[in-house]
Amino acid sequence: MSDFGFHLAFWSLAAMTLGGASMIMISRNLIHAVIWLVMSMLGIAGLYLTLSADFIAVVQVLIYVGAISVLMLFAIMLTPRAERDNSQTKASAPAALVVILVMISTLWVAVDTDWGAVREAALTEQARLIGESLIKHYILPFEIGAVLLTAALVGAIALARQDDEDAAVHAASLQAELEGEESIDPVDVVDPPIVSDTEATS
Amino acid sequence: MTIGLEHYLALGAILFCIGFFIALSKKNAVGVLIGVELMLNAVNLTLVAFSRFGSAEVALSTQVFVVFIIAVAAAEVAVGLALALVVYRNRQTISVDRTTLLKG
Amino acid sequence: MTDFTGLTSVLGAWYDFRDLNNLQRLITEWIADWGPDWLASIITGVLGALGVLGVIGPTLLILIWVERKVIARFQQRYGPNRVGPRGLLQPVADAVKLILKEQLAPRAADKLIFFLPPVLIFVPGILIWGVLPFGPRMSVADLNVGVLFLLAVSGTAVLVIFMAGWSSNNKYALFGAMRAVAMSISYEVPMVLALLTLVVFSGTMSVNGIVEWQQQEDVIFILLFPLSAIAFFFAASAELNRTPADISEAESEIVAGYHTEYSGMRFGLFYAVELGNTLVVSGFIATFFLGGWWLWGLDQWVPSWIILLIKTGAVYFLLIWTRGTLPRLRVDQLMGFCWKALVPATLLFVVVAFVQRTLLISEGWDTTIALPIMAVFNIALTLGAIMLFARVSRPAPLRRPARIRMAGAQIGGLRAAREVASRTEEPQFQVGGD
Amino acid sequence: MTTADDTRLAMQGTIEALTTGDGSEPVVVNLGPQHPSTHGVFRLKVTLDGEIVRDAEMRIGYLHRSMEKLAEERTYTQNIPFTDRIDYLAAMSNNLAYCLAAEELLGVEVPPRADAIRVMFAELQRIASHAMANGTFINDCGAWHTPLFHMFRDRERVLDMFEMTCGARLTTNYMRIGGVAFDLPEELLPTLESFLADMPERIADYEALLLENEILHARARGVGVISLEMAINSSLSGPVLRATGVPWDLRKANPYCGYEHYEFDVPVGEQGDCFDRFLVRMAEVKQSLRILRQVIDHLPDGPWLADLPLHARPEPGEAYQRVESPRGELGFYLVSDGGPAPYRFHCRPPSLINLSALKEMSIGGTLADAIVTLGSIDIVVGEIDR
Repeated sequence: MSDFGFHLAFWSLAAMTLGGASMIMISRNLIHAVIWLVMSMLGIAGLYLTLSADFIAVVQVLIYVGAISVLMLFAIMLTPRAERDNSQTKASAPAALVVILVMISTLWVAVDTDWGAVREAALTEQARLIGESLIKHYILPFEIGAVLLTAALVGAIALARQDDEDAAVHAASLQAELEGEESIDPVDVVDPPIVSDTEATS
Repeated sequence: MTIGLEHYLALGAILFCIGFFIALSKKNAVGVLIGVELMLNAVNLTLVAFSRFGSAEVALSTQVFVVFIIAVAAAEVAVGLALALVVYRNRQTISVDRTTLLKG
Repeated sequence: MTDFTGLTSVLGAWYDFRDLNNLQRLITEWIADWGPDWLASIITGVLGALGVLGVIGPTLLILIWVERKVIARFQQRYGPNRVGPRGLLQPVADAVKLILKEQLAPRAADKLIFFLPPVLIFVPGILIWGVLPFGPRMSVADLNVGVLFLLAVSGTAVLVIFMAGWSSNNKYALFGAMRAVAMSISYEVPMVLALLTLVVFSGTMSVNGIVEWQQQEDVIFILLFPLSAIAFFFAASAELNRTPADISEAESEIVAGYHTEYSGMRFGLFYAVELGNTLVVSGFIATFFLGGWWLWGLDQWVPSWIILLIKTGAVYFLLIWTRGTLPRLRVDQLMGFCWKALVPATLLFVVVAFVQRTLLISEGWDTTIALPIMAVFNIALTLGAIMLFARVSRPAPLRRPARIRMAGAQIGGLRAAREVASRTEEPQFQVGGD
Repeated sequence: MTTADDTRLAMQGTIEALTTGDGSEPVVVNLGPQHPSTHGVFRLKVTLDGEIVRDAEMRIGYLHRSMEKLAEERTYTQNIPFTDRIDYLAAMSNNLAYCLAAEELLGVEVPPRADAIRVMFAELQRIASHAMANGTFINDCGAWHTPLFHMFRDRERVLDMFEMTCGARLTTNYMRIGGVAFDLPEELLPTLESFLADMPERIADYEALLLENEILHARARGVGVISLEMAINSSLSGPVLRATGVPWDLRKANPYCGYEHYEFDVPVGEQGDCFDRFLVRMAEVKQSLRILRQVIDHLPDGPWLADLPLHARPEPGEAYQRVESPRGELGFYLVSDGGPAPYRFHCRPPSLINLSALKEMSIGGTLADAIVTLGSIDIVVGEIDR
């Protein structure tokens, strides 16, 4: 852990991570914020590699950089441009105070306490060991995790889905807007008034 | 001097506080979610540091814990963004300080 | 590598070109005895990278020429033959032309995000090469999470495409970017499942381990899991944005998709990376499903990386062939095909792989007999799955056959049309329908 | 042509919100004059809701050369080269239609050999134009020009035959008032014989390659559908009309140049979608080959041009003649006031009228469908803008 290569790696990755995180605070545009988030995620994946946890590093890149950031970009694209500013709320000054206090206390705890004997040999063959322990030792949390993920999946879809009626109302309102009429009453679209036979066939 | 456990813990603490500040101060719901993601990542970093430097039997359980955190974080972002979308659809805004329907 | 008579003295010597590692090992040993060891590790890293870039550089140029010539042959024409002997210098001419062209940037483009993608898009393309094994010990980085590394890195390419499409402030580019993102996310699932069947069966996630398993069991995975091979081939061609899934840069619809606003060498980089990715993906298809650097013992005589390059060339020709002839699928059909066909089929094969794996391990079946039976069963299952999908998922308009009738004597307007339609005798010309 | 709001839109430079959620305004995309698949300079202003087309507006006029006005200062014979450039993919049919109208005005009797030669070249032109139409249609579906180049191979043979007889491949200018400009060169008939011998095997190749293609079915079947009544009401004509099931073909309904002597069939589709138009065009090429075979078998000899003073002055009156061009009913309306030049020269462009149905066909489909529908209607912008 002491040769020059390791120092170079650790400090550059730390700079990359913290730099990315602080740029999120500063940047005005939300999409820039997501891209800085991706940079700091990659920095953290690099830090995992320096801690020789390569399975976690690859999973981090796969899930955070591959999926979650793209999910956020989709969400940003689904909301209009007006909402895309990344500005501070009014309560950012007191929040900064609270955060400074929390940071001082955690840093003091991190640096000051004596963590006991430090193990030299790193864990090898993570993928196999984690896989086996997930199935053998932690089988119950594994199943609960599976249930949680399915619930989240179904929940997210149920929330975001626009059922046919809304879609029909949306399409009709768009068509009306294009033809220049004023807004339409969504009820007409959902269950159109019963047109008596004589009227329809005339 | 060697890079020890304290370096990673300090780094994790700083990252956690930056994420915490972002979560508190951003107007846009997606910004808050980014802050929460950063906080979860900071926790993961400290756990992996413990798994590398801690005692032998704790090494494996912390890494499994990190895998679970990543899974839960992914689920949480998915549901969070779905909520943001629904809030936007009904209120035409997802800025955190204007969605105050519960206020008395 | 098993020894064989007569040439033992050659084995391991630096000029034994069958395993290019020897040269690298010789240099590092030479450095280690006089210099610090970190210098040796840096040198090996640089040598590995130079080896990989040495392979990519020239093959990329040749590939551009090969692709244009082969597609030209499909289209009854000669392809480039003006620049250099038989057109070989055409890629060089293209590169020089692109370098000299002016690099435009749209006025309202987001400058920072606009300039990054042409550089960043190379990162996943080159990183994937690190995991591809050219020989038993010849791979830049033999990670034991090789397969996962491949998926993670190819997942990040999506972000770069989105940055390119979004930042160039052009409607076509934004359409292209949104389509590319939506498609690559949904096609990552069948890709993961297809590779899962291989990982389950060979027990390791390292790419070299999979090839060694195939060598040890004397079987190539395309025979054992044909549907995974087809699913991986189609998912990879979707990730690469190649026809029949090139909706993110569909010329006829959205001009040039996400790289509409890029001109000059920036467009050249996008084009080069697309071909580089195709090469490395066909390399991985050859490694996973055709046995990589191993060919039933031939790799003792012929250098292993030549066998791999031949197999990669074969798969690459297949990719050119589909690109040259197949029309493009629409966005929603592409998504429908992924979620309604590829994902269920690959899930089915993951279950089949688990069952067969446990049979092999816990029941202790002898692999020499068990594997051929399983191979036949899997091939039959694949054909069944394809037939079932072809039958079940036809959208409504495709159920009725397209019929052309000859009007004969009834020439006229509406009445004649009803008369012709009411005729029941066999139509002249019937296509499609079930 | 661009109105104020277009310039505002173009100058705006920012992207309207591309969103599919509600409360979002739609995206207006200009498939502008410079677009790889609008078959020439033609602008389709598409209003999109996500990928769904909500409104399609066509802007034409980019290729307007005011031919109809220019033709009023030139004598009848000098106007013939104009007709080549109206529909540059089917020059022979244009020449034929104009010459028929002029002959009706001048009351000229066309010798039988000229009629047979005119039928021959009209049918050859139909084969070349349908090869181009089907090729570009599949190219719009996404196949990388491969079918297009295969079909260009046949088109080349037809254009070589044109070059043999009248020196030009595209702007043939071959027909004159009262017949044709030159007689058939002696090497034309053998080449035509070998062409007729090879074509059936070529068409069998296309059918084997393209008709069973699952992706082409997925992209073209059920796309850009137009109903029987709507097609007749918007007075469509040609393969677009026949694909909906209406058996209307001018060569049968109102025979000219002796078409009543040749027996051939009129292919008719059923659903009126893009794939039916493609099939109708493929079937029509086969019928054209049948007609060509009959033309060669009993090609009358004798004069190929009625003798007529160069600047004949028709007595005042009007004439309208129509021809079944590869795109539909191509008509020429000439009014003469006794002078050497026509008082009014008007051409009924089938492409423009077929194009008017594009909005009806593409609303509700996706952007990709709109492009494929535009390709299947087979427009020529020269004919639309004149």
